[in-house]
Amino acid sequence: MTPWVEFVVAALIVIGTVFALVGSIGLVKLPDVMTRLHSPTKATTLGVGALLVASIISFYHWKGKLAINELLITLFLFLTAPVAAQFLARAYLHLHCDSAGDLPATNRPCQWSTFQCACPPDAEDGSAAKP
Amino acid sequence: MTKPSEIASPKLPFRQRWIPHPSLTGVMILLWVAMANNFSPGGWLLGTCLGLAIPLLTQSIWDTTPKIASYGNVLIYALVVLWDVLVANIEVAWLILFESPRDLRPQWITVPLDLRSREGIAVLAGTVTLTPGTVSCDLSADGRSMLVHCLDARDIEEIIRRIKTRYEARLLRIFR
Amino acid sequence: MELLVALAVGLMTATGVYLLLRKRSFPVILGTMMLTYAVNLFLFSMGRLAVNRPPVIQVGGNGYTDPVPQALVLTAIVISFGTTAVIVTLALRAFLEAATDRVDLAGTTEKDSAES
Amino acid sequence: MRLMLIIAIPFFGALLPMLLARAGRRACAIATGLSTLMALVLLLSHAPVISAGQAFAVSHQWVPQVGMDLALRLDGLGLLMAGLILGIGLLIVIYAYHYLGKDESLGAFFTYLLLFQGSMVGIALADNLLSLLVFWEGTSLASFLLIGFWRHLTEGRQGARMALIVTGGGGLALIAGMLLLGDIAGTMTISELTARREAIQQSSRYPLALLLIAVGCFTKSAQFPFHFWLPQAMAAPTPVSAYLHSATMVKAGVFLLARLWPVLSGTEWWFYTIASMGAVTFLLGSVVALFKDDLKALLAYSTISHLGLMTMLLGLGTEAGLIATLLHLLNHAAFKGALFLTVGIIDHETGSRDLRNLGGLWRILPITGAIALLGLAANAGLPPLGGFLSKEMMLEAVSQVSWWGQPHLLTAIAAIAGTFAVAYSARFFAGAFLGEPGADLETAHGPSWGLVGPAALLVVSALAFGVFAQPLAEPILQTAVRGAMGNGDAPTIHLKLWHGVNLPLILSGVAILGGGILAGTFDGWRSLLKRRLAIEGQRVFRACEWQLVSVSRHVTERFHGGSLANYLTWFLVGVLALGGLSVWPSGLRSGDRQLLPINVLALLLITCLAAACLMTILLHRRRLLSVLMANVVGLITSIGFIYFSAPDLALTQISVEVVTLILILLALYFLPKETVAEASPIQRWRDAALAGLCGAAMFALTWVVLSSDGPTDLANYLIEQSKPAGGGSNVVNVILVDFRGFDTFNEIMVLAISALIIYALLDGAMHGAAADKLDHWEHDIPRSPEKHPAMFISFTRALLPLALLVGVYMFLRGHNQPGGGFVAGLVVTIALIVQYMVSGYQWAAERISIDYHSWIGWGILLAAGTGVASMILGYPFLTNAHEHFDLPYLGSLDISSALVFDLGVLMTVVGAVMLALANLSRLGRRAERAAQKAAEAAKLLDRGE
Amino acid sequence: MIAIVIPIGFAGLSLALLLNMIRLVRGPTAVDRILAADTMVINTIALIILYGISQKTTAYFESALLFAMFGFTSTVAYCRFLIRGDIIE
Repeated sequence: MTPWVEFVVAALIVIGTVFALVGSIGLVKLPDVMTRLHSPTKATTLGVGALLVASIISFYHWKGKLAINELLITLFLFLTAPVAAQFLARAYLHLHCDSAGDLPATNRPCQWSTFQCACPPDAEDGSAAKP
Repeated sequence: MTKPSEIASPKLPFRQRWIPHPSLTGVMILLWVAMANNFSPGGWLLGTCLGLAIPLLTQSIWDTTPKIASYGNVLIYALVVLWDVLVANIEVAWLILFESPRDLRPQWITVPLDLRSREGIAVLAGTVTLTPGTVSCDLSADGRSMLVHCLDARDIEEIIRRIKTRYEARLLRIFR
Repeated sequence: MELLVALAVGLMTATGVYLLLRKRSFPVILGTMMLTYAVNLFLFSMGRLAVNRPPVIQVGGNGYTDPVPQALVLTAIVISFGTTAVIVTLALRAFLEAATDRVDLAGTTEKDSAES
Repeated sequence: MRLMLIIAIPFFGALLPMLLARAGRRACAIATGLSTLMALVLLLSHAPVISAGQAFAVSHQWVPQVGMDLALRLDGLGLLMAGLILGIGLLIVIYAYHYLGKDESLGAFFTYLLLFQGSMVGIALADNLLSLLVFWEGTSLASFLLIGFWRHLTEGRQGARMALIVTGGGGLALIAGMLLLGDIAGTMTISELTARREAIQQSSRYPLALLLIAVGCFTKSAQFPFHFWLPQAMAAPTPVSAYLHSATMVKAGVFLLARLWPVLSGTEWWFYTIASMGAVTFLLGSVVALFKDDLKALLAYSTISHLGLMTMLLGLGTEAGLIATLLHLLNHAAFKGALFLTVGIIDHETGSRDLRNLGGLWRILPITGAIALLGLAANAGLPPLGGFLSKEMMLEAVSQVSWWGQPHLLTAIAAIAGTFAVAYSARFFAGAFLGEPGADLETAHGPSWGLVGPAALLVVSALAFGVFAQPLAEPILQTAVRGAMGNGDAPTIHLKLWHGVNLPLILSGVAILGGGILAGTFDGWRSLLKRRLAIEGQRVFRACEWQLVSVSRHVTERFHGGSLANYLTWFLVGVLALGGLSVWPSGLRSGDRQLLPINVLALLLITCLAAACLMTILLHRRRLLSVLMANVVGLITSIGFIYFSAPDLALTQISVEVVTLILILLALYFLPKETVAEASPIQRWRDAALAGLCGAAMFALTWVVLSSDGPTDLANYLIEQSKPAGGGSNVVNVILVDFRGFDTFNEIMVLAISALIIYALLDGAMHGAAADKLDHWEHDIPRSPEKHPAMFISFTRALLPLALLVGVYMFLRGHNQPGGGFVAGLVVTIALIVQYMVSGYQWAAERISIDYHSWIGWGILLAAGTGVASMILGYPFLTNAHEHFDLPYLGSLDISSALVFDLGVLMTVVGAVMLALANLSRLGRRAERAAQKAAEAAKLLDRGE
Repeated sequence: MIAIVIPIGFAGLSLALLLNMIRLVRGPTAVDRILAADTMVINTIALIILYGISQKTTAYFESALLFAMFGFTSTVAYCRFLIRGDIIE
């Protein structure tokens, strides 16, 4: 492949690796759970993204056909990362935080939903809160 | 996979009866062709079949269909977010690598929401999580304000303003 | 590389066995899981190790690894899943019926309230 | 071939009564009677030729490796025995039909009876030592069933057990003896043994073989010291006693001795073993019989003594002895059978068979009385009955041999025994029929012909054997003897009642006289002797039995203490020891295979693996975390699979892992979240050491394998054949769905079955103690009130179609690329499960309604259907049919039946996994509902306050 | 150039995995550990993609896809267990 493409691919690989690494470093380095939560949710998504782009480009040059199917993975990650992050956050809030003490007010006549059920208590089915 | 009763009743016009979510159908077709990496007519054909079948099978889970106002805005929004994600990553990377943890000022903040549609809020939350130093952690029980955690909150107002103008405003235009 | 794989099998076996020897149902279940990993890897390694020689026939493919152990292990994984599921359910039912999850009737059950 | 039928008829006939049990007693009886009759007719149809000295033989290979053929040979002896068995059998069937109560399961009884009959005839006809053994054991089992037929009677069960143990134990000895004999002779065919008589008797192992065989025969024929089981067996219904314990089964021992007489007899060993035991039994039996008040017990001991008599005669080893034996065999069958039947009648009509309550029955049961009189006369050996004949011959034969160097000792014993025989016969008759009837006997009424008939027939024949000895008994005996001698030149026999005055006549006269006196003065001195004659055999047996039981219980408690850990420890130590031994001398040696280079990635990964394993152990008390660690181990394993080019394995592994995780978490919700520490440090270290050893062993094993080259021909073959034969380029998948499709089929069966087990288990938990617990469940962890946060729902909803798309993708490509029905199934399952988790069961269940059971069913049907289809098309089960199309514009298209099979797999997987998970979550919902009800109740209470 | 970069990539990613492992071991809270595991899965995905590039094959793409799906699923399961105890209710 042409040196330019090769350079791009190499660069992307490095970037991807670096971001993935950074995410993990943050995971170890940062002081408490919530801050640690930041690093992977961002860095890793981009890390994987960069690597995917790299592989797409390289395969386009090796096999001569565009294999965008890899983008699906990124799509998945972008869809799921926030959900996972918020689940983790809620778990943390639920286990280690107290709605009154260490959280800001909601500025609403109700609490954060981790501490107060949005759905009326008699709603037998677990179907979602209708804000 | 759906109960017969769940399928929309036959008096609906043909389009809504058989293609309940055109946008979803389109996405499905594209995704299939992309995933199977097969741009031959056969691939498109199979994709179309799936694109028609899967929404029909799963339509029962879309009890509230998101109303997309303009697809143009969706595109713009996507690009904005992508850009911000890039930036966010670099920022966070910087923070992680070169800031000593002691200098970080992690902070909880409450963002009041004007968005109402569930999808809108969901997308906003996702965006917040993916973008600079913020993770959306919780909603108030009535879903009118969002709990956000900032990795390094130097200027809270700035962050809130960004969230509201840069993302929420656009989303308001997308989901009505 | 072979050495490392053998090491992995050994490690997982040891873990599995240790957990199997615990006195409560749950660790035992975990032990069986671990043992399953170990055994599967062991069976798989019967086909010897090869890097990037997946047994998927393609033009210009650079040789293939032995597919037989793979097929066998595939079945093994599935069946061990089935059995694990049954064990888990058994343990659950047993606990609900008997109010203890000991798998050791020899010792006294007073220890149930012992310090953890 | 007709010989085979003789045995086959009873065995197959045995099915009829069972099947006809609904059709009523009569039908059962008729079926049984007919099959017996058929066998009998078939047997007698051979009689003419055999009486001419011929023999029929037929042989089929059974287990040629050990020289075991199903060889039958019908000669005179066999004819006599089989004739007795079937003839008396016929009578017994009629008798039993009238004897057994209306409410008893005649079907079962007759089935057992026919089974016994078949085995017995088998013994009579068998010409192969081993097949004879098979039939021998058959009789033991059948008699066990028959003796224990009245399950409600304790002594019935005990008697059955004792009989089985004694005869079965003897059977073991017999097996050993027979094998020895066969080994000595170099053939298992009985009819060939005679020719090798000298060789056998010279062999050094001859005594051992003889003793073992003798033990077998003694146990079967209730010879001292194994006689005690027979009286116990009298708990059986009288027809059984009459059939098995007088006429046929107990004769099997005698018969076998007679069968082997030409081979084994004539040596010191033979004489002193057989004759001595016979004599002792002869005397003991008749003496003890005198002191029995229970008529059946009395008859039992009399039977023992008569069997002793026959054994003794055989033991003499002289032709005279043999002839006498066979004649007595015939007679005894006749009169003893008749006597048992009469006792049965008495019991049946009066409800008692104890001499102390009975009496004066002559007036009530004259016919029965007459029968009894004749029978007892024969038993006592009075002329003109057959018994007299055989007794005369016995005394004749005995008087010619000297025992332990004493010329007259044996004769004396015989005479004394004979005297006692007369005595107890007299006592029987006098006690039962003469004198004044007991008060409660007035009610007794005359028996039906069905009871009297058989008895009468038997006793008449007993009479006839005496009176018409010349025309009737002589030919039978002649034929039998010729058969028993095993060669044509048998002596010609002349039976006549009057031999003129000779020693035997005098002796019998003395016996009759003495017997009369004994019986007359019996009551005077019974008391002082009675105590002495307690039968020790039983007590010894009981003691042994008890000892055995207690010992085995002790052993069981020692090793089967209910501690899984202990079992595993034993097991693992054993395995390690065996493995160690197997490689002991040489030790494991690593091969010289070209190894792969180690890279930093692998090193770091193995470090992670080690850490994860360690953490799993260290955290194993905090269960959630240990599960997490185990998952990490699985993750790393699947990375390994990917690296070593097994993408299919990786796919399966990770999907299975997630499902397992969900399953475990669902269960963990109810299980304790922490494990208490109970193992002492010593225990822990011991376990750790054991675990380490096991790990080391596996490490060594794996290393040895991996470092040496293995066979590759099979792999190459499959890889070559994959495309042409299997029509797929993913060899693993082709193996799964085509080459080894049947395995996969069974695999999904296993999955389905385990799902159903889980369903059953959890459904059972919906009531009883478990349900109780669920209804009063208090949560042991803090729970956030918000069940299903809104935003997650809208996010994960988007995932479902996407996941389904991926599932379809995985499924379609499976045959040519990594993927396949199983993985696709799990993908779909996970997609659904995520909906269940995030949006809540109700929400999802309303919208996604799958009938999991029917999915499982259809899946398996589909999978099986493809297999059957290929069978219909004439290929072996689950052969893959595939076709390649080139469609215009649309590109190429591969269609193969494997896809349908895979679809079946997919459906089964989805159905099974979802069924399991849904039912697990059902428990949680129940607990939740109960909790909410409780909360509402509490709220109402507060309002009330 | 790629030939040079790929080993670096492998080293970096496996190092990342090791770091995750450290967090997994250190904890202290369950949330930390779950987060670490989740990150591990994502790094694994990256690793697989890199492996694909290095071996010039797309055979492992599906594995990566499933990792993405199932990693998320298990994270959700764990969190639900922590939040509600009952993961399907």
